[in-house]
Parts: sequence; structure tokens; C-alpha cells
Amino acid sequence: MTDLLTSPYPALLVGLPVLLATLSLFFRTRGKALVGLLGCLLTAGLAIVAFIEVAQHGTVIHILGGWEPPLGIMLRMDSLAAVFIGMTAVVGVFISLYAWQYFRADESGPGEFPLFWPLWLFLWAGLNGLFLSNDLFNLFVTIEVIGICAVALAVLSGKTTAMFAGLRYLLAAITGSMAYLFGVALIYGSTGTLDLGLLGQVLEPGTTTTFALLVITFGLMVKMAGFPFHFWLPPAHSAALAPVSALLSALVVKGAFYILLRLWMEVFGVSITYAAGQLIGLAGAIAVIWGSWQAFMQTSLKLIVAHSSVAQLGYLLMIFPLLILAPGVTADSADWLSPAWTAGIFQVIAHAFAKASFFLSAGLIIMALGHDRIESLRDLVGNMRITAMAIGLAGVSLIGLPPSGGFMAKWMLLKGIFLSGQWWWAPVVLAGSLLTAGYVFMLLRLAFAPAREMGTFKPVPKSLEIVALILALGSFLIVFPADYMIQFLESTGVFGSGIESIVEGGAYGND
Amino acid sequence: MDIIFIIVVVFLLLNIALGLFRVWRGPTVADRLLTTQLFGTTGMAILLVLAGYLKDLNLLNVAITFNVLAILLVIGLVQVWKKKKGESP
Amino acid sequence: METYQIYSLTSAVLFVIGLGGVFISRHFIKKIIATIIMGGGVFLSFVSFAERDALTFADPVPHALVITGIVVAVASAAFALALARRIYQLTGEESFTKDK
Amino acid sequence: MSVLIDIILAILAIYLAFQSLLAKRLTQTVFIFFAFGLALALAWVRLGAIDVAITEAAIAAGFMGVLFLDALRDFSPRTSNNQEKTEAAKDIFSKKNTKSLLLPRVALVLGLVLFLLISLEAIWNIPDGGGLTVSVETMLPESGVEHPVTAVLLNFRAYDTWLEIGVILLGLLAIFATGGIKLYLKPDVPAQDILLRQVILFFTPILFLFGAFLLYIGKSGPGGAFQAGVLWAAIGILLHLGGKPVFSMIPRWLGQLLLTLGLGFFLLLGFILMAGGATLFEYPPAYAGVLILIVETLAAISIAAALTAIFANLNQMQEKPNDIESTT
Amino acid sequence: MMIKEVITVILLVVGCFFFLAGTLGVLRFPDLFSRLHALTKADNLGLGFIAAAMALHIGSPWAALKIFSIWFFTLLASSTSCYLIARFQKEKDQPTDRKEVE
Repeated sequence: MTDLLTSPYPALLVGLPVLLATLSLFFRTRGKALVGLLGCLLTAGLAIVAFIEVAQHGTVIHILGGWEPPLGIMLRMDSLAAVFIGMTAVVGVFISLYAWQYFRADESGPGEFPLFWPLWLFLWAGLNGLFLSNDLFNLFVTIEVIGICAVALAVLSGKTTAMFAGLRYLLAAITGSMAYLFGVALIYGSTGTLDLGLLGQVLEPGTTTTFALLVITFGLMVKMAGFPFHFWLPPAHSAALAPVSALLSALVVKGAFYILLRLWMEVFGVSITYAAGQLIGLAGAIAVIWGSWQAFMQTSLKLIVAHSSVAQLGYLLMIFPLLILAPGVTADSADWLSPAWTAGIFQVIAHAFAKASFFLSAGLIIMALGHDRIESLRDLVGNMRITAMAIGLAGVSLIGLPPSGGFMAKWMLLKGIFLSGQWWWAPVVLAGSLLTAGYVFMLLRLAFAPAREMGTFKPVPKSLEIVALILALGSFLIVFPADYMIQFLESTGVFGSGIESIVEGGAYGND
Repeated sequence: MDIIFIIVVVFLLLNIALGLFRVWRGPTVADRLLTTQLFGTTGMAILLVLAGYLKDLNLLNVAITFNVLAILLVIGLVQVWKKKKGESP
Repeated sequence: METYQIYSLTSAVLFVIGLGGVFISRHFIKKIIATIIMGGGVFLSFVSFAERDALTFADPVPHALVITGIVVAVASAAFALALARRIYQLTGEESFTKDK
Repeated sequence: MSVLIDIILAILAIYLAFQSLLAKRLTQTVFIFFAFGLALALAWVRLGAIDVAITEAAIAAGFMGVLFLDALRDFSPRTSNNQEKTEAAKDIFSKKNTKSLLLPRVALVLGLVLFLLISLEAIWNIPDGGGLTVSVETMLPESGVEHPVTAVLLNFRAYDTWLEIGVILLGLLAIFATGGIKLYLKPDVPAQDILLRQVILFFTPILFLFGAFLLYIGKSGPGGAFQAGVLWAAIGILLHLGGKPVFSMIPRWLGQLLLTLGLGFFLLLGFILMAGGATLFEYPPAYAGVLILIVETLAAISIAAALTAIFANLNQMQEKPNDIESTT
Repeated sequence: MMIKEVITVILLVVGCFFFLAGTLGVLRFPDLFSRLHALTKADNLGLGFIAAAMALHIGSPWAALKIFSIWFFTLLASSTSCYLIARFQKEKDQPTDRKEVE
């Protein structure tokens, strides 16, 4: 524990946004937005500095209160956390800039929502806290912070549909976190510690551990809208304001995925079987097909994008079966682990950029048209060239065409699938891509189609379009530092590790 | 002595279980409130007896907390009642 | 059968009742109450393990966690209540209908 | 022998939980839920968790109780016309879907029963982890307080507690976000009720003193900031109900200061000590006791303010039923 | 010592008796006002006797003060609520078997 560098950044990453959010409460409408935007820039700057610190010194920790685990709580920023925090910062700062302009755009804009800023800063603090946390119970508190913020942001638009969707989302979120907490209670009861690092060492396989894993996975699946529990996501994401939709689907759902990944890889290795991995993979596969198909069937732009989130989250779940090794296979001989991890991380980042750009563009289209039914998208290219370009680029990344980040993720996923011999996942990846191509090209076809009547598009601020475009470009640009990023991830943390199933633990491997 | 305390607590708990019947039956809001009131009082008695049985005076603080906040519920009920009165024809 | 065992078993039952309630109940208020009951079950299991691990005093860490948890649960329940009431105010609906 | 108490209490709690969800009328649900809170508080007492019992009594029974009662005003059918409409809608819904809903429900119930059996087995066979009692006991002298739970809450795991104070503030912000609320609105009905006024006059000092007592005793026994905060919040709620909404009587900045004081001071103190080379929320042992008491007091004030504001907002939600245009 | 215990037990038994009487009254009495009457018995007397028994058993003046205040507050809350319930019922002045707040 003492060989890792202690750094103040982890504490600041949580503290600073909360402090600024608290400060912004003292101001009225415009002041709140100004303080909020400044706060976002400051937090993003801090995140970048912290990222550099990790890049230079490796994992840094911050032992809160000076009490070492298991008694106290430790914040730990390893390379995986640093990448997630960096992603949050980059995507977050663009969404903040967009939101600043978007809420100020007069007549055609949706009006001012001063509460957006403190809530978004709290959400950011919660996300940072989640990525940094190394304690099961603290993770619960951070997911509750995130959950409340996310729902509050989702209902900010004040529309009735948003209220219904928000309540559904909130009830799902509470249920999920209570299930998670039940698992935590069992883990604490059977080990007497909450620290992830210590738990990884002391946790014994057994009924209790398996059951705890089950309820924790259930809770987190509900929170990340994994397949059977995805019902709340499309209405909630599509009814929110544009910047909020972008935040929710780019960042919030990734939080629960991050915990799931961390817990499966670092803590519950002892009671995870090959079959469990296949089951999660199956849920992911169904989500990919189902979500893409549903997206294909929708007629409003935001619903398409929201359903597409369900599918894209399915890809994330599909890396789990690859990370869990069949009995008899050791982690050293499994050469598909690194591609699988790369696929997961790049899917997270590429999806964050592409989906944020997609939702922001959808917001612009609503601003221009007053609604988002796709049949009115005709001649989008002629009227809103930059937005059309952003949608096109983001769509290409979602489909996974080269040279986008999405391509990298899907390519690596396929590589991992074939190297591991689990060929049955490959058709799912391809079918998902085809369906995605279906709805993206449907949108693009409409966008290029000649207009039937003229002048339905109201002008929208150029700066907003550019922000959306930058985010879409971001999903391509992330490919360039890929080598560096993989190297960085491999330097510390769990990246590249796999779970070796214990044969006598009841694994049902089929090879 | 302890055995007597236990018997008293068990007796009071059974008493609550008996009173549940009235909440179930109603028929009016007032009846349900009244039974909740009875629960509260019985609960206070149980807390007092447990305080003697466990020899822990901090239990009295629990009882006082319940008590002083019971007034909130009473006044909250007045609000419900005001609303109802306002709408009756 | 020890005291803590009775309550830890009770906790599982309460959790399941709450879980079922969230899914099956129709009315918003009942759904919210079901989440609170679920939370009650979870907290009960924490505290029952604390009683099991008691030495000179019961394990204080679960107690602290439960206090934190109750407050967090109450904050989210209050928010859910606000949403439910707002929905009622806007639409007069008291439960989720099929299409919303 | 004393196990008999536990068994009856456990059965009672389960029965009440069941009934509160099965009850046909909403008032029934809410009142049975109060009784459930009481049963749970007795269970905490039986498990030796006095702090939790006080919190349950204060927050779950008192605060949530009054919130739910207040919500009852809302969910009663407002007009007969409206009622008929919803009844009719429900009728159609139930007729159409009875059959299609039956099978999933049976499956759900079976799944839940299976889940229950597995969870009972998992809990029955739980290995004895030993907990953290020993570490707390060794570190207690350095924490600055004598009561172990307070030591864990405000020193060993101060970070969680800080986030939790944030969550309460966040709950308030989230309620603002639902819209349709004007915080500084005066309620229409002032308390003409003499009885109500007398009750408020009598209970305000008692609530204040008892809250302060719980706050102070938190150093050495069960009690502390949260419990005290709720008791003080009860003052605000009583005043609000009596026609004197606290937040409309004080200037805006003061209200905001009260709401953010706990969270802000907790964090600023941490940052100041961090600048001196400590980690966040690390207190020098010599001053830990005093610092914790200050932090607790401010936290209690903030919690009281936030809970009062939460209640005030929810309470006023109903006052303007016609103000339904959305913010867009 | 013996006498103190005996008195404690007697007080407890009397308190329990009043509680039982109160519950049975709430269960069996035909109308709301007589149920109110029964409840008041349980509140005032049942809790009073048990409080007295416990004050005697614990035997510290500080605790006795707290116990007394518990009794007093319960009395206050219950009499306030009973008064309100009665007034509520009286002003409504109509049988409300079906048409209650739902």
C-alpha cells in the first residue's frame, strides 16, 4: 500500500466540482451558468493534470482521513480510472460548451435551465468519485449521487413524458442500487472488509459469494440498462434536453459498466465461472440485436439514438465471455485478452464521443425544426451542412467502419472472438453492425434527399454545430493515440488480465 | 426478573398484532390513524421495557425521538383533513 | 437460533417482498414504499452481521453504513415522491400506463 | 427465551411489509407503513443498533411519514369526474390485459420465491467475516470521539458522510428540477387553528433542545448530526404547516448559506488541512474532537434546512394545481 | 429489594391489562368515539403504569425524568390527535364507509 504514490489529485477531482456546484447555488440564472461553465473548465483541466500525473508516476492513491483500508476509504487512480476520467473530462467539457450556448440561444432555444449546472457538476463529481473509488460501500454512495443527478437532469425539460420516463428511471435506479447494496452487505458479512484490493485477496468461493455476485450483477445491469433491464433507457434518454441526453448516454451508463468490470475482474474472480461469462455475453448479444432492431423501427431521431445506446452497451457486455477463460486455460497463454480489453475500452470511448455528438446534433435539429420526426430530415445537408456531417461521422463510428474508433473496437472484438475460438459471437457483431448501418444510412439517405418544401429549417448557432462536429471527429481521432493508450493501460491496473475459471468450482467449459 | 420483562414485551407485541385487525378493517381514515396511534403507544411501552431489560438508557432517546416526531404526523394528518374538508360539497 | 440469524433471514424476506413490490405494485406510492422496504431489508442484514461480530460493542462500521444508507434512501425516496406528485399534478395519472 | 421477542418481531415486520403493499387503499398502505417503521426500529434496538434506531425513528418514521401523509392529500381523487375517468381507464386496462398479465406475474412470483430460497440459503451459510470491530476499537482513541459509530461516521469514513450530506442537498436540487415549484411562496392557509399554534409553540423549544442534546451526546453515545438535523427540520416543518414558511421569512442568501453550510464547511476544512500536508478529511488528533463537533453542528444545520426545504416544496406542490404549463 | 421488584411486576401487569383492554376496545367497540375512549385508556393508563414500573426499576432520577417526559409527550400527541380525529369525524358528520380518502 505504501509503495504507491500519494497524490492530492484524486481528492481534488471529487472535491472541486462539488465545491463549485455549491458555490454556483448562490448565484441567479446567468451567474449560475457562468460559474457552472467555469467549474466545468476547471474540473476538466484538473482531470487532464491528474491524467498526466498518472501517466508519469503510475497509479496514485489518496488515503482519505489517513485511515488505511479496511477501516478507512482509499481513492485509487490507476490507468483504467485515468482513462475513464479523461474521457469524462473531454466529452464533458464539450457538452458543457454546447449547453452554455444552447441554453442561451434565444427564441428557438429551449430556455434557460440554471439548475443544469449544479446538477451536472455534482454528476461529474459523482462520476469521478465512482472511477476513483476503491470501496464497495462508497461505490454505492457514488452511484446514488449519479442516479439522483441523472434523473434530475433527465426531468429538467419539464415535459410530461420526461416525468414518466424519469420516475421509471429513478425507480429502476433505486432498485438497482438496493440490490447492489444487498450484495455488499453479504460480502461485508462474510469477509469483514469493503476495500476492493483486500477483498480480491480474502474472498472465498461459496454460496454466499456467488449469491452476492448475482445480486450485485443484477443491480448493476439494471443501472447500466443491460438487456432484460433496458426498458427505462430509451424513454428517459430521448425525453431529456439535448445536452442531458448526451451526458446520460455518453457518460452515466458507463459508470455502472465500470463498476461491473472492476468487480468481476478484481474482486469476484473466485466465484465466476465460464458459464456466467457466456450468460452475460448472451445478454449483450441479445441487446445488440434487439436494440439495433428497435432503433431501426423508430420514427423519431432521438428514439433511434436512444435505442442505439442499448445496442452499443450490448457490445460492452460481449467482452465478458472473452475475459473469462475456460477451465485449463491460463491467462499467459490467452492471447485474446488484450484485444478484448482494447475492444471494451475503445467501445466505451468511441461510443461516448459518437453518441454525445449524435444527441447534440439531434438537439440542433429539434431547435431548427421544432420536432425530430425523421421524415422531415429531408435536405438536411443543404440546410445544416455541419450537423449532417456530424451525424454522418458519428453514425460511421457507431456502425464500426474504418477508420473510426468504433471500427477499432469492433475489429478488436472480432479478433478476440476468433482468437479465443468463441466463434458464435461473431455473427452477432456483424448483424449488429449491419442493422446499425441500416438506420444510419436511412438517416443519411433522408439527409441527402431533395427537400419537398423550402425554408422549414430555422437557423441555429454555428458554434453549436461545430461542437457536435468536433465530438464526432473525436470518435475518429481517438484511433491515433491508440498504441500509446494501450501501452498506458497495460502499465498499471487490471487491463489485460483475465479470470481463470477454477475447474472444481463448477465451471461448465465446453472445450 | 428478566423473564417477566420478556413476557411483557411478547405480550405487547401480540397486542400490536391484535390491533392490526382494526387497520385492516378501517372503515375510516380516523380508525386507521387511531390504531396507528395505539401502535405508537405500545411501541413506546416496548421500548421502555426493553430499556429496563437491556439496562441501556439510550433506548429512552429512541422513544423520545419517536414521541416528539409523532406530533409531525398528527399535524400532517390535519393537512389531509383540511384538504378533504375543502373539497366536500 | 441466534438473534442475529433471525433478523438476517428476515432481511432476505423483506428484500424479496420489496423487490416484488416494485415490480408488481401499480401505484407510484406503493412502488416507492416497496423500495423503502427493500432498503429496510438490506439495512437489517448489515446490522444483523454487526450484532454477530460484536465484542465489547457491536461492529460500528455497519451501523455507520446503515445510517448513511437510510439518509441516501430517504433522499431518493423524497425525489421519487416529488416526481410522482408532479406527474399526478400534470396528468392525473397515479400509475404507469402501457404506453408511457 | 428472548429469542421469542425476535421471532414475533420478525414475523410482525414481514407481515406489515406484506400488508402495506397488498392493501387496497392508499391510506391503509401508508398507515401500515408507519407501523412497519416502528417494527423496524424495535428490530434495530434488539440488534443493539441504537444509533440506527434513532435515525429510523427520526428520518424514516418522522420525516418520511409526514412526506407520505402530505402526499395523501394529492393522490386522493380530486374531482369525481376525474375519478370516473381514471376508473374507466383502469377498467379497460384490466379487462384487456388480465390474461396477458397473468402468466408473467406467475412467473415473476415463482422467480421471486426461488430468489428468496437462494438468498435464505446464502445468508444461512454466510462465513463469519469477523467485521471491523477490532480495528475500530484500536483506533478509537485517536479519532477524537468516544462513541464508535460517530468515530466511523465522522472520522474513519468521513468521505461517505460528506457525500451523504451532498446527497441530501442533491435531493432538494432534484426536487427543484421537477419544476412547478416556487420555494419562496407563502402557503395560502395560515394557521387559524389555536390548537395547532399552541402545539407549535410548545414543541419548537423541545425539538430544538432535544436535537441539540442528541448532537452533543453523539460524542459519547448514540446520537449525532443526522438525528439532530431531522429534529431541527421538524421545527421548520411545523412552522411551515403553521403558516410561517421559514425560507420565505429569511433573506435568500441566508437560506442558501444554511443549505450549503454543512457540505461546504466540511469540504473547505478538508481542503485547508490538505494544504497543510494532510490527506482529505484527516484531522490532527489533538483537535479532532473539536473539529468533529463543529462539522457535526454545521452538518446538522444544513440537513435541517435541506429537509425543511424538501418538505416545503413537496407541500407547496399541491397548492397550485392549475400551474401546469411546462417550462419548455 | 424484593418489595421494589414486586411493585414493579404489579405495575407492569396492570399496565399490560390496560393495553389489552385498550386494544380489545379498539377492536370491539361499535363506533369511532367509543374506540377513541378505549385508546385513551391504553395511552394514559397502560403506558403510565409501565412507565412508572420502569422508572422504579431503573431507579435513576435522570432516567425517571426522561421516562416521565416520554409519557407526557405521548399523552400530549395522543390527546391532540384524538381531539383532531374526533373533530374531524364530527365535522364530516356522515357515515364514511366507502367514500374515504383513497
